[in-house]
Amino acid sequence: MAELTLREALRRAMTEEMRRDDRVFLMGEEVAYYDGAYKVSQGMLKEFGPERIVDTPIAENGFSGLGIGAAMAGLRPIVEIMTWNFSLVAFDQIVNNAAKVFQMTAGSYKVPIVFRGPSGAAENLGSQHSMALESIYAHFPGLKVVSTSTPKDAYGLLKSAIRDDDPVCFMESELAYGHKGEVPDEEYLIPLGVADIKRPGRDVTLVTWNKQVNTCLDAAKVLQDKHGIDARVLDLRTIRPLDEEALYKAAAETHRMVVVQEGYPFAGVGAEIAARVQEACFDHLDAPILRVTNRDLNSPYATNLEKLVMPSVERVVDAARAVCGR
Amino acid sequence: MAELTLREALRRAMTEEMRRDDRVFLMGEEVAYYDGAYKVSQGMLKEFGPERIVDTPIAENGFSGLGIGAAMAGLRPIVEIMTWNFSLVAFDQIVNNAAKVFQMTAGSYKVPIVFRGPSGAAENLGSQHSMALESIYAHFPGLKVVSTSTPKDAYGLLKSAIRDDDPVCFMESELAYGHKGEVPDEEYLIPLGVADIKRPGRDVTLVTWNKQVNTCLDAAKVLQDKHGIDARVLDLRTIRPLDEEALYKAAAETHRMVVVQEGYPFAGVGAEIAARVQEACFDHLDAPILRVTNRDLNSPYATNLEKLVMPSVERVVDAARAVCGR
Amino acid sequence: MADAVTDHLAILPEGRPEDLDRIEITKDQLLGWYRQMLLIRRVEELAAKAYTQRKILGFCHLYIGQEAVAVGASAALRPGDHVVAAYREHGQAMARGVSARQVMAELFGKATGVTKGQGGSMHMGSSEHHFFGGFGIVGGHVPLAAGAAFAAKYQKKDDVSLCYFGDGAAHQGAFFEALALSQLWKLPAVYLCENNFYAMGTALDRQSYLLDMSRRGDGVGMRRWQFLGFDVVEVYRNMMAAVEHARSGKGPVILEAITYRYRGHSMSDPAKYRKDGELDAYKAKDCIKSAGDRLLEEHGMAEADLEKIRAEVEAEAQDAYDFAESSPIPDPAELYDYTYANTTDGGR
Amino acid sequence: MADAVTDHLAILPEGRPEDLDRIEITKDQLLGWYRQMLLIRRVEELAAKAYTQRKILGFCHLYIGQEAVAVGASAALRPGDHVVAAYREHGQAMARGVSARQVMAELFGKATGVTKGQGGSMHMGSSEHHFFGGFGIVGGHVPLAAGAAFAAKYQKKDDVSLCYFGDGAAHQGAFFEALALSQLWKLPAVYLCENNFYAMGTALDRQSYLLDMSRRGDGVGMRRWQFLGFDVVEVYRNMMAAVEHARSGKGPVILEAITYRYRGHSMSDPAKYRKDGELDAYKAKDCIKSAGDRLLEEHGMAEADLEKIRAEVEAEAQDAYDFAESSPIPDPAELYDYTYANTTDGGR
Ligand SMILES: Cc1ncc(C[n+]2csc(CCOP(=O)(O)OP(=O)(O)O)c2C)c(N)n1
Ligand SMILES: Cc1ncc(C[n+]2csc(CCOP(=O)(O)OP(=O)(O)O)c2C)c(N)n1
Ligand SMILES: [Mg+2]
Ligand SMILES: [Mg+2]
Repeated sequence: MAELTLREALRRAMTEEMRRDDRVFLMGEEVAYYDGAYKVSQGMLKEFGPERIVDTPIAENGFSGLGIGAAMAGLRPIVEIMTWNFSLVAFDQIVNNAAKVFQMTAGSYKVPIVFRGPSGAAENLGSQHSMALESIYAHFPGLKVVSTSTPKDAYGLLKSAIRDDDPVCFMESELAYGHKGEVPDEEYLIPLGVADIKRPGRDVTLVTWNKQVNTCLDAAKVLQDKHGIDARVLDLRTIRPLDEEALYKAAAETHRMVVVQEGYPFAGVGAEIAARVQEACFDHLDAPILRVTNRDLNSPYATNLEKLVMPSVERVVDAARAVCGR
Repeated sequence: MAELTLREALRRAMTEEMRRDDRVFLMGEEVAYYDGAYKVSQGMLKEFGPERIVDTPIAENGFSGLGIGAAMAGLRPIVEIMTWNFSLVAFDQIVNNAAKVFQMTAGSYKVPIVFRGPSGAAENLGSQHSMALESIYAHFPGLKVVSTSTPKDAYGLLKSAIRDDDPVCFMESELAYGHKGEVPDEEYLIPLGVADIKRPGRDVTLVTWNKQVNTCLDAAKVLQDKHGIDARVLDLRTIRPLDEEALYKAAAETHRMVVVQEGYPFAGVGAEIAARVQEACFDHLDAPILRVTNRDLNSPYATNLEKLVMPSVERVVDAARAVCGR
Repeated sequence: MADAVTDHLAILPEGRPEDLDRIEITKDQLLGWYRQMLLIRRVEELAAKAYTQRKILGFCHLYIGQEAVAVGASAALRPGDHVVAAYREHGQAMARGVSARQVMAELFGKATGVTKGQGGSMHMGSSEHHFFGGFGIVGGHVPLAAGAAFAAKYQKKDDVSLCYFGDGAAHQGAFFEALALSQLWKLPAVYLCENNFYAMGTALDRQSYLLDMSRRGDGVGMRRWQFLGFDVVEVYRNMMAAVEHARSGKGPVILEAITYRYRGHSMSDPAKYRKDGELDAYKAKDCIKSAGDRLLEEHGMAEADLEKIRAEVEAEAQDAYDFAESSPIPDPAELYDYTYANTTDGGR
Repeated sequence: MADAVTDHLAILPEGRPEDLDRIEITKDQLLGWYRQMLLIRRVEELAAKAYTQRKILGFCHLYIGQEAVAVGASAALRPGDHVVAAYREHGQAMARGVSARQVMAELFGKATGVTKGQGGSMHMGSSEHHFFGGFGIVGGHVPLAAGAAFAAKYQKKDDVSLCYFGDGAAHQGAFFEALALSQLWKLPAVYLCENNFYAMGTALDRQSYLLDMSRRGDGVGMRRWQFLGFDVVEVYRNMMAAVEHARSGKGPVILEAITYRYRGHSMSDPAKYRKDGELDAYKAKDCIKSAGDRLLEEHGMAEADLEKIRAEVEAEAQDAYDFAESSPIPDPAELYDYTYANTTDGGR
């Protein structure tokens, strides 16, 4: 078992899939000659050449749409969005074309495409560059949304995303690209839509994904050590389809739940989880489901202010203690 | 008290504000010479001339951004988006500029702009033209979101929106433009962020807005007549800021709540309401909060299928009966 | 009347290649196009009737008047080429081989429609016909055509893609970005602007400073020209030249076909914005009539021959109407079938 | 070395008006510009130092090498004109009057910064200076400049707006739509492309078929030309001509200034993509050096005079650094103050 960084795990997934299937190609800003803005695609130009590792101008709407058209014509594009913040200029293509072509053509055309890049804040980048956008993409039926930053999960999920015949928004983490984790040497796939328990626990479930998994693991330790609370950390990994079974099981078993989500709270994924779980598990819940999210603010640049905006171990601990009543 | 259609009420609001303040102007596709795609601006070109009633090319991203720039330079634009479906090509301008300029400049620049147009399905228009998009705009701090189709409310709220110094996404209803309602003759404003009880009731609260208010009123009648259930209909009118007080009061008084929302369910406004109310009113609730929304699907064209996708009186009645246990 | 005719008709196409007449046309070709244009028109006339009977609902954007463009353009393509259209696409779909029955049944929202009642008037995509659709967001479909062209180049096939778009669409960022990418990568695509001088109720000169939309190509250095789109033969020849250019690897082309729609923007538009006499002036250049005249004058056909074709076409259109009417509505059990493919490609 | 110099320098500007030399420059003007360019450079050099000390965080895009553009361009404006910039805007903000202290304190994330620690490096908007900002979405700021120009026209003022953007931004739909609207409505705007031949690590010829970004204007019929942006006087003269055009109601202009950035795209970019010798070749044309030479040679100044200015500027930059360092961080109590204005305009 090798230790890989997140960026290496993603690269391995893409590389293997490109070797396996010559319809797969990677396109985006700086993916080729620059080896990727965050070096995720480092060396891939060398292996696959400029026809399959394609640098683009700064035209996200254009090349996202181009990718969708290429997918309809039989290819399987991976479109790197330098960060998901920039995807908003391509919103119409992703939401009105990628998500709807299969339906509008009654299944005559499929759109096997992966849009991928980092989501979430990367510190001191200001409000236009610090958004976590899982919630708005997951809103749209027709899209699948993955959000993960564990090397092992990212590898297996990205391979599944590339093989999936539906459009997948695949969200990584800029701050976690250099984080290391064990990744099995043999090839494996992780199906989309299956959550993973990153830490077992009986008193409360912390539902989370992507880099907030670490916040929750840290919080769980504090909860255990200082407050005697045994917190389960449930990593959703895939936001859409949502693993309802894992959520409901957690609610039934721990009776208390806190959703820890980066990004804006209003009509966010956290709200969806709270709404579903309170509906399905009303009688199992001993306390309301709380959310720890970004404060409902545009992210400021200054470190002290930004820290106040983001989810933190303290806030998670406080919320978990509140639902546990201790 | 005059009976006005929704379109007349909106027109009266815009006209009065344009007379009052020469910084206000209306811009959009077909607003001038064509008198508005849905005739909301009929006659306004005649009164105000082409400098203040401005037809645009089909460049929503461009003219939305132009409006934001004009607002920063001291004007108070009303930008008509022919339908909110088309706003997705302008998403970046609305979400990254309108919503953030005040914050990015630490209050140095304000963006007093109203984006307005119909939201929601208008029957048999297919998946690209049938979206209700309150949820994705309300997601973003910095934006205010109004959604209404009652002539009286629309008039008072649009006037407030135009006078507001923050960007407002104002959502109307294509199907309701011709609906009539009483509108007081004297000028009045309705503040943003205040919900309205459209029907009092003690057994369950139906939380809703825009044209689903009618679905709920119809459902309330059925509930009363056939099932002896006294349903309150709470019309949010403004989605952001959300009238928490009215919601929590309703939950405390009726102990049961159903959110009736057009548009996609996943991380929708309905989820936000459920999440907040279960948190704030956990001990008041006798049943889970249910949501009646569009089915989690892209809207099909055929009438029979589309009807199955949309919220309906029957579905609201069923949900209300379920939470009331009868 | 003369001065009521708009300036539009006075436009002299700019940049049209000079040697187009070398491209020969046979009688059979012309006859086929005549028949196809007529069929498209009759089908849409029946659709208009069905719309007023409320058998067709929603938006319905008729192509009547512009048929020469789709028929002439499609004739220059091969089956493996890809075609992408906007929402005024009934004729473009039919010119690509989608049957009158499939189109009409779709308009009726029936299970037998080309997109099984899912898509409706604006979304008639069919992979069998290499016809992507039918897209409703103005300009949003243009990058898809660049994508199809990219795929052809990637796969080292010599397929081209054709993208229809309107004068109004030539203001959308998506359109511009697609042009820039296509020119940079020399993609085999033909961007065909159908300039019918209106975007809904907005006349061209109130939406654009330039009146020749092919000149958008100058901003990215793309080969461009303009031609008159009233004569199906002229359309065919211009498209042949453009397709040849693209297919041979010389890069994309942007064309403007000057055309005109006889009906309103959609069924609900009374089209009061036209100038006096404008409609009649364009009808005098009607593509079906002129093709018919040419068949009579240049190809030795008799009026009776044409009459026979007209009768056949009338019957085919009526058959489509009857088929649509008698077809079943979609099965509600299929409601959830078209949101996700939900398949993973195990192959290779 | 000669053949290592890139083709870029060989570009002959296209379309530059011929009578620009009529625009006179005084010694005081040039001296002021020299001082301003130098101050911008020194402030950014200190910012680079502070960045390596982790006193400045996040992205930091330095303008070093391009100072002549902002200084020359701003000199052609009046205080009431509006300026809109992208994220490489420290110099553009300073050329508009934002102080070195305000810029540096903002970079340090301090309460005394131009945007009080809210905006940071990429967002330095200040209504007092008619400087909209500082925007981080490539191309997304361009329509705002059209809006400012629209407002000027609407209010019947003769203000113009100036929009800076990069060669990379000239591929965004927002940019294109803004051009089309501006040209249609003859808005008093100047779109100034700073073509520094790279968008991050992508060289111009790998992102664009056309190498002269002012030619984007041809796609919408806009007046356009290209000029060399190394000499502040040349920038000023070209901008004066463009501003005059816009201000007099003749419509917008799109200009391309050929320029070059000495540093990487941002502090984290080692800029390995340059060709050998390229950087040195451009440094040989350095705007500060050439302005200094001109002051010595054409305006009778002595090296000692310049030395004095350099010392003053050094001190001013250091003062900004010290000011930034000693300023307080933002008050957490202000956290919720900048999301909504939450005021309604009661006036009129
Ligand atoms: C982004 C977007 N904005 C607005 C509309 C509404 N709309 C539909 S068609 C149309 C006019 C398009 O004109 P043109 O491109 O010239 O095509 P034509 O209708 O003439 O065929 C408009 C404004 C839309 N569908 N999408
Ligand atoms: C829409 C969008 N896509 C990508 C980025 C990332 N990005 C920031 S700057 C930049 C390069 C811009 O190049 P150019 O416009 O030439 O300006 P320069 O940096 O040379 O001043 C890129 C790709 C972004 N900020 N916004
Ligand atoms: Mg048109
Ligand atoms: Mg550049």
